Amino acid sequence: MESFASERGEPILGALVAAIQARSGELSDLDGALGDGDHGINMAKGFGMCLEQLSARSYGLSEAFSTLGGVLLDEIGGAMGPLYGTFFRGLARASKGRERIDAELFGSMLEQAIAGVAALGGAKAGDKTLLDTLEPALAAYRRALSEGKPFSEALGELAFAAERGRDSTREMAAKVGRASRLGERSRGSVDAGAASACVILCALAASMRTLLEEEAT
Amino acid sequence: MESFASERGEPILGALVAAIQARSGELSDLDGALGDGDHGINMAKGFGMCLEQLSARSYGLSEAFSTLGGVLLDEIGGAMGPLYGTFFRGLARASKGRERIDAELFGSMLEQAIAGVAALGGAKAGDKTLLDTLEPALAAYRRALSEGKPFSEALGELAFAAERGRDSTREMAAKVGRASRLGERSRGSVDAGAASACVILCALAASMRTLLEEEAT
Amino acid sequence: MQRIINEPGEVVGDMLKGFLKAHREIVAATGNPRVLKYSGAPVSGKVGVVTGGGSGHKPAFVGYIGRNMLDAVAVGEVFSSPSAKAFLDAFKAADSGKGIACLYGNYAGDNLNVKMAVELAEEQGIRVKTVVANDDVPSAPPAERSKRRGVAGEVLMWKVGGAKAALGGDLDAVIQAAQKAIDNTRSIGIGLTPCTIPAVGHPNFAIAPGKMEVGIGHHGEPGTRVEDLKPARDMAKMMVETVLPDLPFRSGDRVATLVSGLGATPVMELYILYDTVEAELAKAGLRVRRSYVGNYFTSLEMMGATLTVMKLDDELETLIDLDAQSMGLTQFGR
Amino acid sequence: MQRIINEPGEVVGDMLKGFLKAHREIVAATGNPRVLKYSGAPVSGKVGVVTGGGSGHKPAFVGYIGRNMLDAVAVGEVFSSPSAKAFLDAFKAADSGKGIACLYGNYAGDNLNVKMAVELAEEQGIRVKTVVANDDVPSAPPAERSKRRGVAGEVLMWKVGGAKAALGGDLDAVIQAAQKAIDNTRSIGIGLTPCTIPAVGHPNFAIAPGKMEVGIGHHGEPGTRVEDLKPARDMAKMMVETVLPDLPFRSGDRVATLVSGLGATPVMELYILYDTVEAELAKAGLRVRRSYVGNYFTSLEMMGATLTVMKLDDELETLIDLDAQSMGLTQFGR
Ligand SMILES: Nc1ncnc2c1ncn2[C@@H]1O[C@H](COP(=O)(O)OP(=O)(O)O)[C@@H](O)[C@H]1O
Ligand SMILES: Nc1ncnc2c1ncn2[C@@H]1O[C@H](COP(=O)(O)OP(=O)(O)O)[C@@H](O)[C@H]1O
Ligand SMILES: [Mg+2]
Ligand SMILES: [Mg+2]
Ligand SMILES: [Mg+2]
Ligand SMILES: [Mg+2]
Repeated sequence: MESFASERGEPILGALVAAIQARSGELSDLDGALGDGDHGINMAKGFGMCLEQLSARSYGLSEAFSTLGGVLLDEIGGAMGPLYGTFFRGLARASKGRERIDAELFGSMLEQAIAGVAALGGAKAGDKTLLDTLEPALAAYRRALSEGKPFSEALGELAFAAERGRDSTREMAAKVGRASRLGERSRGSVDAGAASACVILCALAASMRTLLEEEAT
Repeated sequence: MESFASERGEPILGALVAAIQARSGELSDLDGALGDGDHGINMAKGFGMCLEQLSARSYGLSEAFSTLGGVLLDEIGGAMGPLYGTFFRGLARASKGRERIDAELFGSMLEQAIAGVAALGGAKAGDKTLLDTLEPALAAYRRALSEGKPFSEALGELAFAAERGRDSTREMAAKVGRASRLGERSRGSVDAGAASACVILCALAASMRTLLEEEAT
Repeated sequence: MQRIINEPGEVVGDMLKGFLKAHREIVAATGNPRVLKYSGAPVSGKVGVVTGGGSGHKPAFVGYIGRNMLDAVAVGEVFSSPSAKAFLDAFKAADSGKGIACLYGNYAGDNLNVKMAVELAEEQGIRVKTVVANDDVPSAPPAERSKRRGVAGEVLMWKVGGAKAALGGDLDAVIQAAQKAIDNTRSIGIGLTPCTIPAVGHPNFAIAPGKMEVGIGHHGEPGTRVEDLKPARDMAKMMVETVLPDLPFRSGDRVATLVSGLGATPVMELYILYDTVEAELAKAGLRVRRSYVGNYFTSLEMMGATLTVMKLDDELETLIDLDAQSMGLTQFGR
Repeated sequence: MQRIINEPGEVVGDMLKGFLKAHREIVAATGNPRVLKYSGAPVSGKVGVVTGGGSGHKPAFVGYIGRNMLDAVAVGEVFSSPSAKAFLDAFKAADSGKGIACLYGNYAGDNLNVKMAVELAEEQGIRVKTVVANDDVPSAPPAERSKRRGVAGEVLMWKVGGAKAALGGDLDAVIQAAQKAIDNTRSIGIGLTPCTIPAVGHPNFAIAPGKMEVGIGHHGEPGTRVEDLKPARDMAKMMVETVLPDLPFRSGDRVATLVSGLGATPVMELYILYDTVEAELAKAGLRVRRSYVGNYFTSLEMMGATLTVMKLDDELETLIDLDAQSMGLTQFGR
């Protein structure tokens, strides 16, 4: 069964931070269309601070996620501070003490992370939030596994569904968050949180697939 | 000897106000280049208020100038309120009680008006102010009379010299007023007050020439 | 971007340093660089009054720290809620053992961070109660009032809460007064030009020349509709007509009013707006007992204005009238 | 032009109507619609403190009418000196028989109108003495100090003059204190964006993006040089370096500082600027006894800031510290 060593926190966190920083402007622009335009810069700032805190030493995946979650919660604020803080602390908690990450474990990591986000924010699928990316992505991932697909292929399904989930928010009217006050005017633009969730899931999927390949060879 | 009836205040004041209102934007732009950009609007406002005060009745030239001077002094303020207020009150005082305006009388009206401006403002020719229009214009007018030219021709010389006087301020460095703080940067643009003084003298000259022609026929 | 800043990402930290230097007599630092407190806090025997919010709204939020005003404030990035930890540390800085009244605005981020901070505080034995401001009428219909944003009405809520605590009210009394304040307060904003978050570097929305956003939020969130610019007197009428029926205010009511600029609108224009606002309130039979006009809750360099009207009863009027001393609001008692 | 106005030519009158409504407790109308007075004026037995100036500078000038501040103000059009008649009527409104201290700024229009008004007043038996503020360092070299403009330092001059009169100083004492105040005060401004006089309808000058006008006047008069925008800390250093040698200020001096925005610069940025200003003053050995940061003397919606530093002696410090109550400056005594 495919898996990779959980001590490989660095390449995963590095790719994640790079992806968020590269898309920071785009995420702020999306937030600007419906909200206050700060989403990308705050994400980039928080993810960058985490990388700095962990620099000059090596760390496992759980520690990486736990540090990232802590920075988001303690230093960043905004709506995404607690939401993604909870998300990454969920990923961290579910993988804590585990030596290898396999398909099943990653599934329960995602489950715990997403459940935390849903509980904290009180939003559900269709409200035009990051959950519209996270939930269908998790469902697609689960479906792939139940169809017997290998870990790396399921990760591909995860990323693919995340993109579709993100895009699905374009035609939604926002129910929570700042954009909800726009009512019908909130249609026509993708939700910033749904977009950043897609960046995160795609970056995780890509770097994990690289690790799986590396260990396979 | 050419002259016109001093009771003809209306056509002269009307033409004067119309000229200032037509050039208001231009005067503000000139003031904006070196000062604070309000010259044209305040002139237009004051001249317009005067016309309103006098509307619905007929009035002589001295009364017109006296009302205009009073409005400028009491209602308008700025640097041009007292300067032009003094100017028009000078014109009014020197023509008060006179039935006809001839070349000699208009010469002493101008003299009294300009002397008042110079005494109040403490500026002299070359300082880049309205005096750089007024003084050479008066000198040219006087010269024309001493050369035996008729009133209407001397008015032509007055207007011509006023334009050259105004243009002469382009290359001057301002010595008084807001623009004086600009030092060398104040060169290259005509002084707003010199420009409005030119509008005033030219409008007076033109409307007086029309009156002279009318009375001659 | 024509700005007086150092690094665009560091504006909040740099601002707080200057703010502390300028207002030493009334404001003090705490162990958390994103938490400032009243120099006298915690005031022994007094309920601690706390708020928090994103930056870029000066004088809000730190400008209302002071005597008879706020005891501690959690400071977020520009237009971002402070972190849960910052709220928690603000509670600690203000706590004299009498409990904390956390009076904040209804935004997703603030709700989430306050919620987490309150849980952490209670674990540490600090009692916290909250009031969530939702005075912005256009941000949701009356039936969904709990969804509305908090806007400039927060200033009056803090004034009332701060005064109640200063006069010796216990936690429940302070919470009740602040809740009554916001329940009796209605606001509306109009936006004329956008603003630029320094770290973003370009405006986050556009308003076409000759247009205005009606119902805009003070983070530049788009309003509920775009209209042609109209004379100030028509803007004032429209604002009053939106606000009055919502409570509803009734003839004979006493009110306090607050007209705030959004940052770049010349204060001269706020008075032009206020001239008609008061005339319209008088027409409706309202009696203005106190009027604030100025930049009380801004949105960086946005042009525009907000109108806030609060219905007074004897208690609210006494609390609004109490003397107060802070950078954003200093007044002598009546 | 994104403006909250009615007729562009009527902004001053409309603004004054709103201002009077909003500040009834402290400001009153007079027979001249272009003159406002302190509701208690003329204060019997007290020297009347008067100023006047163009509009568009809120809180200046009418915002400093109040208790222990100004007794009457003559109001001009936007960026235009009030008329001689308005100054005269302001003198009358403030006169209790103890004479009038007219404390105004050095502009051609104000000089001319005050001069005429003083002559008219003396004909009517009102004693008027004047102090002309000229605190703006870049507007003329030291040898021609009498040519310099008055800028935000006027606020401190009014504070001092108003306090001296309130404490019972006679006309000569008030004039002496105000003159000492301005003689010990130096200012400099930088402009980042232009402003638009409503009745003109377009900006009266341009500042290219990425540039700033150093030494700009608060009517948008061009500065003495154009420079590239730089970080706030370098702006602050340049401003301090211009101001300190001019008096000169010396190590050990006590000072009051005033950092004012020009209208549209977010107040956050004024604190960022002040952070370095105070650090530089400390480096030069100056002790800041009081610091004002905010929009104290603006220029419609211009972006930019001014720095004012005043050297204090015991008298000036006492007068600056006295409590005061006005729309633009309200403070409790120390
Ligand atoms: N209650 C909520 N539950 C889930 N997601 C939410 C909720 N509120 C807001 N969001 C998400 O947060 C995003 C905005 O994040 P951000 O811009 O960082 O916060 P803020 O609104 O404080 O500026 C939205 O795009 C939305 O996806
Ligand atoms: N002391 C003075 N003597 C003569 N003219 C002056 C003096 N000061 C200013 N001026 C004239 O006034 C003009 C400016 O007028 P205006 O814009 O109305 O006044 P302000 O400078 O108050 O805005 C200048 O262009 C100049 O010609
Ligand atoms: Mg946002
Ligand atoms: Mg001018
Ligand atoms: Mg935000
Ligand atoms: Mg002017």
